[in-house]
Amino acid sequence: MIEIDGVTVSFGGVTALNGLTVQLDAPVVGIIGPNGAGKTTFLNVLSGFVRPNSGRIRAFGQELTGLQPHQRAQWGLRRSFQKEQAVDELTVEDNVRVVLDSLPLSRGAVEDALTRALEFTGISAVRRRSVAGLNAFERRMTELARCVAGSPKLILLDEPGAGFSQSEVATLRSVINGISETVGARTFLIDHDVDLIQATCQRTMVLDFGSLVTYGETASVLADPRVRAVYLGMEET
Amino acid sequence: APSCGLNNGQAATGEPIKVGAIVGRTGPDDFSSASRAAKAYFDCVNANGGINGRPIEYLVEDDQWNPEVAAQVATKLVKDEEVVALVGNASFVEMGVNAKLYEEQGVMAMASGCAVAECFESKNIVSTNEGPLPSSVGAAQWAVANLGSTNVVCIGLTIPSAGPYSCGWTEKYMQSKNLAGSSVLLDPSAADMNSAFLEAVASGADTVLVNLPAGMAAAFLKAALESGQRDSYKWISSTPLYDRDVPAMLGADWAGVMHVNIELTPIDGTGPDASNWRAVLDAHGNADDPRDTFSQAGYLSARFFVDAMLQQDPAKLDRATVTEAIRNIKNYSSDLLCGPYYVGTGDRHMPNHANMMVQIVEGGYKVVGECTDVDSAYLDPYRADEKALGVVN
Amino acid sequence: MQALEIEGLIVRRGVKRVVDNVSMSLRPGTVTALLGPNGAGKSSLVLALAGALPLEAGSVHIGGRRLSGLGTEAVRAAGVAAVPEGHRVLPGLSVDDNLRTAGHAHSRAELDRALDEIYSIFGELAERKSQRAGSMSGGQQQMLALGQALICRPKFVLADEMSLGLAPLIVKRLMGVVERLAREGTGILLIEQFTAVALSLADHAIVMSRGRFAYSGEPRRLIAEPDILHKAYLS
Amino acid sequence: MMASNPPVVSTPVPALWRSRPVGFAILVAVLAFLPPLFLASLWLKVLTGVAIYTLTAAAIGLLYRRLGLVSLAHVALMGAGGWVGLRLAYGLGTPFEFNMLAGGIAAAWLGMVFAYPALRMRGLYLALVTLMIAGAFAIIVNVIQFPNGGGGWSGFAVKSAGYMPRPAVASSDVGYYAYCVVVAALGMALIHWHEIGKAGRAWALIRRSEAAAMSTGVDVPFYKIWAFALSGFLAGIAGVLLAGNLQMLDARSFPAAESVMIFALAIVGGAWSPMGALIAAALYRLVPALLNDLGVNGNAAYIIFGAALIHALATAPRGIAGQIEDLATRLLGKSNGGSAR
Amino acid sequence: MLGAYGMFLVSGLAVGALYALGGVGLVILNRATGVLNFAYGAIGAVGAMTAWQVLEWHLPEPLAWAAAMGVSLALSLGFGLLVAPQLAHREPVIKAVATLGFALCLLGLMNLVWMVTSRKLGLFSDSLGLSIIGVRINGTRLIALAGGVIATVAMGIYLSRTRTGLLMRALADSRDVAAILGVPVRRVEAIAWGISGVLAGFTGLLFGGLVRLDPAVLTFLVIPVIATTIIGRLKSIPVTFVAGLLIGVTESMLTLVKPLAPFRVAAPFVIATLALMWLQRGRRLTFAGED
Ligand SMILES: Nc1ncnc2c1ncn2[C@@H]1O[C@H](COP(=O)(O)OP(=O)(O)OP(=O)(O)O)[C@@H](O)[C@H]1O
Ligand SMILES: Nc1ncnc2c1ncn2[C@@H]1O[C@H](COP(=O)(O)OP(=O)(O)OP(=O)(O)O)[C@@H](O)[C@H]1O
Ligand SMILES: [Mg+2]
Ligand SMILES: [Mg+2]
Repeated sequence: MIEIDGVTVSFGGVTALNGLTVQLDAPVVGIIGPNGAGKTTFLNVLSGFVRPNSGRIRAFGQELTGLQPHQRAQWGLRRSFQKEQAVDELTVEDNVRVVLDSLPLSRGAVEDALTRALEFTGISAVRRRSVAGLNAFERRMTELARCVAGSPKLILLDEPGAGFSQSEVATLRSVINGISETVGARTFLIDHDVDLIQATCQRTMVLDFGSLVTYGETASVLADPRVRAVYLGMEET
Repeated sequence: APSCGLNNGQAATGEPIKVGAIVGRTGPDDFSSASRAAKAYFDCVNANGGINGRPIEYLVEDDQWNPEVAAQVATKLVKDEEVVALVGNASFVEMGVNAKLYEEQGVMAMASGCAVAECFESKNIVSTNEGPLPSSVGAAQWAVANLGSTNVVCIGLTIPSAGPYSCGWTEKYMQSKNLAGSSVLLDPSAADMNSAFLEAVASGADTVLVNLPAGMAAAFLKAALESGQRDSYKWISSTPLYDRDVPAMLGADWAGVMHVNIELTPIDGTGPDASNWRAVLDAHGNADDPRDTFSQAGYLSARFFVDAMLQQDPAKLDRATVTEAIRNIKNYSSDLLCGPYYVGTGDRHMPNHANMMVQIVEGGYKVVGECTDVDSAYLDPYRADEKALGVVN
Repeated sequence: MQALEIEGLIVRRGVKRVVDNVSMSLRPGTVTALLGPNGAGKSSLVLALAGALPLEAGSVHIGGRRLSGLGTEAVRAAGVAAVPEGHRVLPGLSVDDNLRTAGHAHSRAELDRALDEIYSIFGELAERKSQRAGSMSGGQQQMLALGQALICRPKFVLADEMSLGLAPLIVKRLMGVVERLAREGTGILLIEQFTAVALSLADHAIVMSRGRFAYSGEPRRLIAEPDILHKAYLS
Repeated sequence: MMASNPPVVSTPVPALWRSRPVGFAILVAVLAFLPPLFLASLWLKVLTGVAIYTLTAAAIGLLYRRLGLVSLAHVALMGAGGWVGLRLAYGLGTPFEFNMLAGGIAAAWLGMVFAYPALRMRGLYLALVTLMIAGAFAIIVNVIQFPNGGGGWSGFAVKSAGYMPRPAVASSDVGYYAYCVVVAALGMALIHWHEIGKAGRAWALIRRSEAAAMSTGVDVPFYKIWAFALSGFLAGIAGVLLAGNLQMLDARSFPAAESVMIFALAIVGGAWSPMGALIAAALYRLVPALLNDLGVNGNAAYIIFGAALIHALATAPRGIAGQIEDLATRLLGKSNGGSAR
Repeated sequence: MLGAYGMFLVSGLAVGALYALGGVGLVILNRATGVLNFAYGAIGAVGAMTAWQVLEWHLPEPLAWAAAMGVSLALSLGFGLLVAPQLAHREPVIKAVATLGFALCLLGLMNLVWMVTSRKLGLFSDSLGLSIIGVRINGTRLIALAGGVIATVAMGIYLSRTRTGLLMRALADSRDVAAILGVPVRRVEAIAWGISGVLAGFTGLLFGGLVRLDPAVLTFLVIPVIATTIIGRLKSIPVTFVAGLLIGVTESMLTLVKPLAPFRVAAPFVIATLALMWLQRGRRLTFAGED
């Protein structure tokens, strides 16, 4: 249960989030909305990069608002970025190991947390390769492995499917679907690929101009005429 | 024709004697004119019987104004080349870095261009020039006596062993005469000469003692001129402004106004050494070798060295005997120097501490002050050594 | 109006030949869909055509004019506008300056007209003319990148992952724009991951894999026989 | 973006690092004890300088390679370390090793002062701030000078220079050379130890993107400050070694331009490999000495040097060391290193 | 004592004018090409030495001014067109450091061509001048001040109003993107290097006349000048100009604070550092690449 309470963010003139209040309670929550609706900003607020001008965030009873980004990560918050952020100079496993470095784990625990994350994301084969040599999808998966390693509580994914072919998106989909039972974390998923949202998210929230348009069962949300109008661009039939 | 060493016209053919020199050629200024003059003299000597038949092999190194390089080239000359002595050193950094090496290795450096304190306070270094201290005190001394100066401000560099060393003792001199003295110190890279001049003005002095490298001095004087206050002050300077190009560089504005202290006698002197120095350079040097004070000093160091060596048994010339011979130099004289030249066994050396004054005139200099010994407490220990040695002034 | 002719193009990146001897012709007023898996070499091809990557071999012509080896400036001047992948805008400049830079070849009056056109296509940009491009959302940057291509009224547009990060609504709008441009005689190379969308527009389809063209022909056939595509993607 | 990203490196951990510690130790032993057997004293002195600056270059490389941070103040840091070392040597007569550590720690503190702006800026800005610090240091030290056995807090007096004692075990030039080589090697081992561990990974992430680093739980300020402290520490050590080499320091050896130069050479040598640091130091001290010894006019040497610098920066993105490694891998016919580790 | 303050203030402005002029030239180049030119001082120095040579040959002074700017223009263009493009894809710091190599080349060259001795560069404007509260300011300084103001205003307008100015900013922002957008990279860069070359020659000439005609000094004077550009965050020309004057005044005023007087040359560095830290306060870094 993640409670967002009156979160407002404005950059100079632009109001990116406008008093957003919502309780998100589903294994995988989809976040959709027009470009510039405030989706990424919302994730930035959650992970602590953007300090909201006002409002509070509680997750599973833990007050997040005051915490530094790295403290939130250590608490169990993970995210991937719209521009993928895997590190070329490091091997795949070292890219993932960084997360575990900051957690109080024994050597053994680290090793098998690592192995589990890599297997879950299906990149164990390349674990000792340096990321520089990987293709875009493997890099994205490395970033995902970073997100699921070390029993996180909440995972934020910003357009993970963007720029990948259907077959690759299919793989991605099955991974995301696996998160809640295998990893045991909640997931917030931003994507413009409505099929992906439909196939992974039990519930979905829609943002527009930084405000909540609606939040509910994905199917019903996508059927909502307002959503069809402002986002999907399908006029009533 | 120049006269050198045995002066017998026969080329020396024996086993060469290795002599070294370290000069600051590459850097803010070119100090190589001393070694150029020494080289010319040694070539002349080698063409005239050498050191009783043995030619001098003269190895000159450039310390590039860099202490590390100075240490390297010194090691090369002293340890690898095993020179018997160094003659004609002229540098801003070399002496301070290498004094210890020379002492440890028992090798003497007969320097010609010393600009820092270390050079005059080391056991194994003796210089022909006198450095900034006697030169600035001498200038002040002359101004007090002849211009009626009562308050001198000394413009020097922040580098302690140069600026504070010389300006500091100038202040002491003024105080010793119950007159006022002060200093304005500039960083070598300072761009703002106006403030420096204003600072001098603020000191309330009646006389400005310019104790800077020529280029910087020119900039300072330009600022003074710009302020339109040139005529409110009496102007004196230490040796750096005594150079063939300076009068032209400063221009008519300073002719008849600026008085410069010179550490050796004038470059257009007519005495035997003065003429021989020029003759040697004409015959054995390059046309573009500068004919300046450092050049005179280099020639003198070389000549004194050769004179001392000629007293020795050529077969037995090694570092020990050469060092011994140099230490024994006493009461050598030259019309290029105001006083006698000596070395001795003391752990500090400044044989040359009397100097003259010239005035800048249109396109040249004119002598306004004859040889005068510098009156400074700094010299007391040196004078004590002289007494002990029996040097006759 | 002449076509953009590409012959025997070879591009090397690092040790790999990423575009390996491909030839094609992009005809004015047509849409060509370029499909293919990750790392197939699509983006490299675009960059090479734009003159941003050196050619190891091959040539690019428009009619008789040779473009290959002349560099980005000449290519752009010849009316070929590329939209590289990953919304490459000028992050430090305002939206307006971004577009003006792209349209620098126009006369003043014409530039202002062209600007209005772009702003009418992308209202989102019109609202934030003076915002730093780098601070805009991913999608907004992508719109800007497209605007930068369209503002110089190109004869040919090479759009790499045009719909990347764009909301469906915008994608639909863009498809409309693409069709219109094609009608008006612009030749368009469309690189898309949403193959369905791309093929629905395309007059011609190419499937690229490992730097080579695995298929080049009717889009309908690709829709009819999807395993052509799958083979390419699996290879 | 692309301009400011590092050149893609083929090997995450450079070749020499990967070779077993034993091999490294043997190499060091050879470097430390072989040259004196056949080299003239001049070249021994030069090589001592090379060993010392290798440490400095390695310290610079660490910041650049791992954090993409540029310090144009490392020669000044050496000066600061050297100052403290000299002060203690004269003031307390403490043993050389103690003074060396103290100098290192002092410079480490200074390094942390740089780290403060580094928390907020990157790239050229940060580089220039460090340059400003270097510039200020050059002028300040010109006024207060390095301790030479004088009294007062500055320990300087206008008098003929005193001489800093060298470590008891290495008072001779030969011994001191070996001493410097060993200390430099230890310093580089320290860097390596950091790089293969937690710190190395954290730094790599920070370099890629601080946001990514934070969201992965990396305490960015802490690791940045740590890196600067470590780099400063090593520079400080190098500074004291330099003081020991001349047995004194001269204020004129520390102009700001020297700091820029040594950074440039660290890049030319190749910040991506320890061999690069060695090459950088050789370019900085050995090459000029060779030219000087060949009687090349110092100014001509400037020209050659400047041109070579530009050329190397333009043509070798991973520095000379990088080119050598590529050549090696090509000769050994390995597939471009990336996969192997 | 107020009189003295006034005097030092004016004299500070006089030096500040030089810092400001130099800083403006550096920022213009950086704005237009993304290169911070460490060789700026050296290029100017060559110009100044050339002017001196021309005057040595007793040729008319206008020729000397032309020669200074011409030579500097050529050097700047040469580097900008032949060398800089090869460094285009390295990060800004590397580009900057590479220019140091160029500075060394020029310095060595100057010392070879013009044997190191003390020289003085006399300009017609030295004799002109006016007197402000007891401090006489000569014409050369006034020219520097005026030059700085003009360059600031003119370039400010040029960069923000004209099309070429826009392309320059685009180029400096991201060379690759600008290229893809069809910006005539070579031509625009040539203009930028050209302008900064002429400015360098002009500045070098004035520095040579006012500070001292010494290649090494002029070459490394670029480092305190960089201080002014930092305060302008390498972007703002007006701020840089004001910063230059401010630094000059502070440096000169420090003369009155006895204990600090010897350190006053360090003023540019200290001021710049503090200013920058203050400017950057509260900033957070996120993705790589942004400063
Ligand atoms: N640093 C900033 N300065 C000014 N405006 C900003 C800044 N960051 C974001 N914005 C604005 O805030 C709004 C929300 O941006 P955000 O990135 O959250 O959109 P988004 O929903 O992620 O869009 P997209 O789907 O295109 O990624 C946008 O209009 C954007 O222009
Ligand atoms: N900057 C680069 N340097 C070296 N090789 C590169 C670079 N960028 C891409 N490559 C390689 O070139 C090949 C083709 O890449 P390219 O981006 O053109 O493929 P693509 O079809 O566009 O893939 P995607 O669908 O992910 O965009 C890939 O194997 C990739 O590894
Ligand atoms: Mg977004
Ligand atoms: Mg692509």
